[in-house]
Amino acid sequence: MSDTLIWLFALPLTGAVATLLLPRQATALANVTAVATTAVAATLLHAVSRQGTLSYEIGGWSAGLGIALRADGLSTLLLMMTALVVLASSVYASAYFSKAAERARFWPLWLLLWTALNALLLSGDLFNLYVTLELLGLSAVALASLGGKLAAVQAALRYLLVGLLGSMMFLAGVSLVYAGYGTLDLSTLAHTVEAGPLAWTALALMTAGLLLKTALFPLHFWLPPAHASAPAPVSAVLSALVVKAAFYLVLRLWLDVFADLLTPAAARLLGVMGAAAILWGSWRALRTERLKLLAAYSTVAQLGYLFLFFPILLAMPPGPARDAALGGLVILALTHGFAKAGLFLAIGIIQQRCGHDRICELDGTAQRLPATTFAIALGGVALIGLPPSGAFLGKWQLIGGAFATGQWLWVLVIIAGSLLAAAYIFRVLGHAFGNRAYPQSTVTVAREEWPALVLTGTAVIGLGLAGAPVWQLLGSNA
Amino acid sequence: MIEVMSSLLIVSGLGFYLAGSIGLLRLPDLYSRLHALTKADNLGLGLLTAGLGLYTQDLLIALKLVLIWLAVLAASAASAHLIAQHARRRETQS
Amino acid sequence: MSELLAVSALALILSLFLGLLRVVRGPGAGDRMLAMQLIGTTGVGLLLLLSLLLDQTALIDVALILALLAAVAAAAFTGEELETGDD
Amino acid sequence: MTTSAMLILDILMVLSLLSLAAAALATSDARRSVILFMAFGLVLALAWARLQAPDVALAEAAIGAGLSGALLLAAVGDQPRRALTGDTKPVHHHDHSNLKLMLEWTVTLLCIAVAGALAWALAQAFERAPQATLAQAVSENLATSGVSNPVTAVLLNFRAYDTLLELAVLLTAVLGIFALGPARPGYRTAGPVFGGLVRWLVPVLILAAAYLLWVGAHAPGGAFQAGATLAAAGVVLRLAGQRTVGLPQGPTLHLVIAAGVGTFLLVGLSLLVLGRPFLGYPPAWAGGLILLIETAAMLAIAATLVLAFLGGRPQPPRVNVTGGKPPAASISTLRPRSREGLSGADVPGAESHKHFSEENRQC
Amino acid sequence: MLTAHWLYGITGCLVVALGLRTALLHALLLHRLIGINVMGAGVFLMLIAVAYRGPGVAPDPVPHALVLTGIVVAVSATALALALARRLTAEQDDE
Repeated sequence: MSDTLIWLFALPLTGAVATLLLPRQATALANVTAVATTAVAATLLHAVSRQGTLSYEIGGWSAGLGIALRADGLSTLLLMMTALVVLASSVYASAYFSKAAERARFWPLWLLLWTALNALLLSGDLFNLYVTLELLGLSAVALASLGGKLAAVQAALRYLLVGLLGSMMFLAGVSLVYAGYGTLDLSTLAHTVEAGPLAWTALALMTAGLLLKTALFPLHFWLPPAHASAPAPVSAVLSALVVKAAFYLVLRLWLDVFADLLTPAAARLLGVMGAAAILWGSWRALRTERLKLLAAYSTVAQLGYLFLFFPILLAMPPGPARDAALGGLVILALTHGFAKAGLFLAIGIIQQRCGHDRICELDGTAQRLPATTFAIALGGVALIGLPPSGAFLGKWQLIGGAFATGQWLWVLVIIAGSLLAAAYIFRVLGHAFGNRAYPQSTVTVAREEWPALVLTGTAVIGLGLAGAPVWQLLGSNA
Repeated sequence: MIEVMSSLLIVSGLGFYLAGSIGLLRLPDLYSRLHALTKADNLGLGLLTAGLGLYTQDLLIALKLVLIWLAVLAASAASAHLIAQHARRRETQS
Repeated sequence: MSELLAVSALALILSLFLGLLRVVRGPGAGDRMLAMQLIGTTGVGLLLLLSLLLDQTALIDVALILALLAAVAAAAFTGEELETGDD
Repeated sequence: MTTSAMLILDILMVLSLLSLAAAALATSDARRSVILFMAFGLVLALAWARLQAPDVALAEAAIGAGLSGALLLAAVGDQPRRALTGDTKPVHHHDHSNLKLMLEWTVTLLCIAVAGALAWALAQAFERAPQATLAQAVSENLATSGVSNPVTAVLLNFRAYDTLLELAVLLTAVLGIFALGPARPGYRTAGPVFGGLVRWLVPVLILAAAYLLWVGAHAPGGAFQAGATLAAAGVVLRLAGQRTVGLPQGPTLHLVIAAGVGTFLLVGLSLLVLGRPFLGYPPAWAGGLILLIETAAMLAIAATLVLAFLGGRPQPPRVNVTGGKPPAASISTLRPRSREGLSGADVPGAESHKHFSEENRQC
Repeated sequence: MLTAHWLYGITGCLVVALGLRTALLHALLLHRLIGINVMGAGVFLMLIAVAYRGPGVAPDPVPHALVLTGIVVAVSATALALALARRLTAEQDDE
């Protein structure tokens, strides 16, 4: 059963090599790879829900000397989300790129990105995580630059430099860990780490590097241009998955590995940055003129919610209440992943059909592209956090936790952020449903519209209903 | 006896090295530095490798040392020439 | 004898330090590259000394690679790139 | 006597490293900065040798002191000609606004704090001096690893997965470079002196690469060092005016750059299918399998580094480059559009407005 | 008391800070890139200093392997950044 851990990164990597060597069949090969990898992820989800955490020692060497892969509830859920989002985006991308040369360039990098995501989520070794971070950063940058226009190249270059800086800081922390504790294995480290300048500096460096990569305010400046100028399927994956991979690592380090030496002040700092991200990101999203940029700023804001959980989780004693809050965090992250990916795909369709994505000129889109507009509306429901979306459950836990731990100030931030989100979403929908007459015919649900619908639908309905299983999965091996 | 010989070779090699560096610092322009330098450092390394080869008394290592010396000799002659040519070309262009 | 080797290594690194001064000072790029050649050769000598001093035969291989790559660096510095129109 | 000589040597080495790093970063002239960075790499290689890390010293001698210098020099390549012989002082755009000064001081203080925290943490780490380090585990399992050089054992057996992903990083980089456009125009055909150099240097580099690959099993060396040395041969050929530097064209080129990842996966997955752990070599086969993987990895590494130097797919000779947009200005004069720099404040969406013109189809 | 690993380790810390400062502050792309590379070299210095066990004792091979991996990764990233920069100048000339 634990072989699934290997196939999860080996399949996309094999697919990357195959699509590189057989460019003519690349699209078919990539889709086969995507389906197969998703099936493996589903198998893993099933296995983890029944047996609890799975691990695999690569090469048969015990963790420490060798590298161990681990899949617990948290990483498995994120792996599943990754698989579904990438699968849907792959279907979408098969139609999105019209030229054969474009497709030949796109697929190998796309599958390398997926390899990096899966490898990162599975890895249980600090230095290995550094390598996966670099693989993730480089493939994301290469994909983001595929737009080829000045804005895309410029944004990609800045993205690369920021990413490199982040990985270097992470590596500096990793080096300190090895110097002091003589191990790189996360679970061994969790037992041996002790408070002191060594652990603090190492954690601070690694966290700073990761915050840069996850674009937490005020380190978010690189994200909007990079996510807004990439090709649509790439934007979807960058916003939904890539920033979240770095967030996952912060969560892993803070709650699992270095949990014993955290102070409320440190968690509060993350919370304040998260709150600022919510307000600033939502405000910018409201003010921007372009739909894609709106979605990118909304990512900045939504990441803020995830960081708001830190001061609340740290203030709670271990127990069911804390597990519930953690579940809320995961559901919120998953919902945002699905909703934002769907949103970017939908925006890509509008951009291709209309030739632009200016919000004020969207009038009539609802008549022309009803399915796509519906997808945007569904995504909006999830971003605002209305029921029945998963985000509603997540925010509910967040507010409940904030009251329970007496940190009611965060509640105001959450309400303000949600109101701002409602404002920017309704601004878009208001334009889309505007009734300026257009002579063009209505497009019924076309092939490339499906992925966006499915993704946003999952965010709103699927995750709203799947709350209980998610909590169960997280709790089963906490 | 051999030890004394090799020590002598090493020390005289060092002398050439130092002379080369000082020449590089003190001589007024690129071309005079070039002349001083190529001779000094090649001879310096040559004497040094001879001394070290004598000291180790290992034929294989001695062979490698000779190889390295030859490589440096050929490479530095060529690169000195190239650098001079390069500088001259820039001068005539500007 | 190991004392002699250590002192020789010291002398070589002094020589290298002097060469570095020229790399920093220039004034021309040619001067800097020339000084790079010198510190390359000095580095080769130093590696050979260290290999005996630390009893690490492998450092001789390092010296060989360093010598070869110094030539590559000089070539990279002086290579004449074609203009677009030269094709 | 010996110890004090070594101490002075260490101090001088450390001082050179610090002053070279500072000098390379302080100068505003791109070419000077690159040359100083190469010198830094050279001294770094000596430092690795001094600290008894010959494997790293080999890689640094090939990459740090040679190849990355060549890469960076090629990037500075199209600079205005006057900068080459005399270092004319470039114009400084120092606007000493209060805000900028404040930013500079804040960042400087931050960096001092980082250095302090690092040193403090390192001091504690040295004090702790973990007893059960991996070094012990490595030496205990070395006998079954298939090689006797412990560094190679770590890279290709114990932590082979890292190396697999690292080869994937190289593959990603080269694919990204391919996607960005065609190769640089190339170089003038070598004159007699350069030609003479090429004639012996290239075969020697190739031989040295083969030697390093072979020796890596039991002594310092291995795929990386060999790959970098082999790449140096390609770089020299390119500098001498060759266009394709012996790299194959089309699909075969893809086969070469994917060789490292491909072979690694093939070996790893075959073992998995045969009932062993992924990348768990049977001890009797380990040596051979490692050599096989290393050979493929060397070719992939060499090809990637050469392609990075070319800046794209090699163009077959005498076929006119079309659609390429070789830069006229150099990147050394290039500034990120916002002046604030990485630490700067928010960059609004102004830069993306150009994106409107994408395809101006009617709505 | 091992002086060498202290000396090189602390130097590594300083080199990291030097590189970091340039990477954050410098306006020119090439310098930022060199800054990041210098920062990496500083981290590598720390690692190799940690691995050093004094004269005549075999050093810890694991940091050596990590640094080798790190060097190759750093070169790949630098190469991609330079290619992006070249494309960027080409696009800017087109404007």
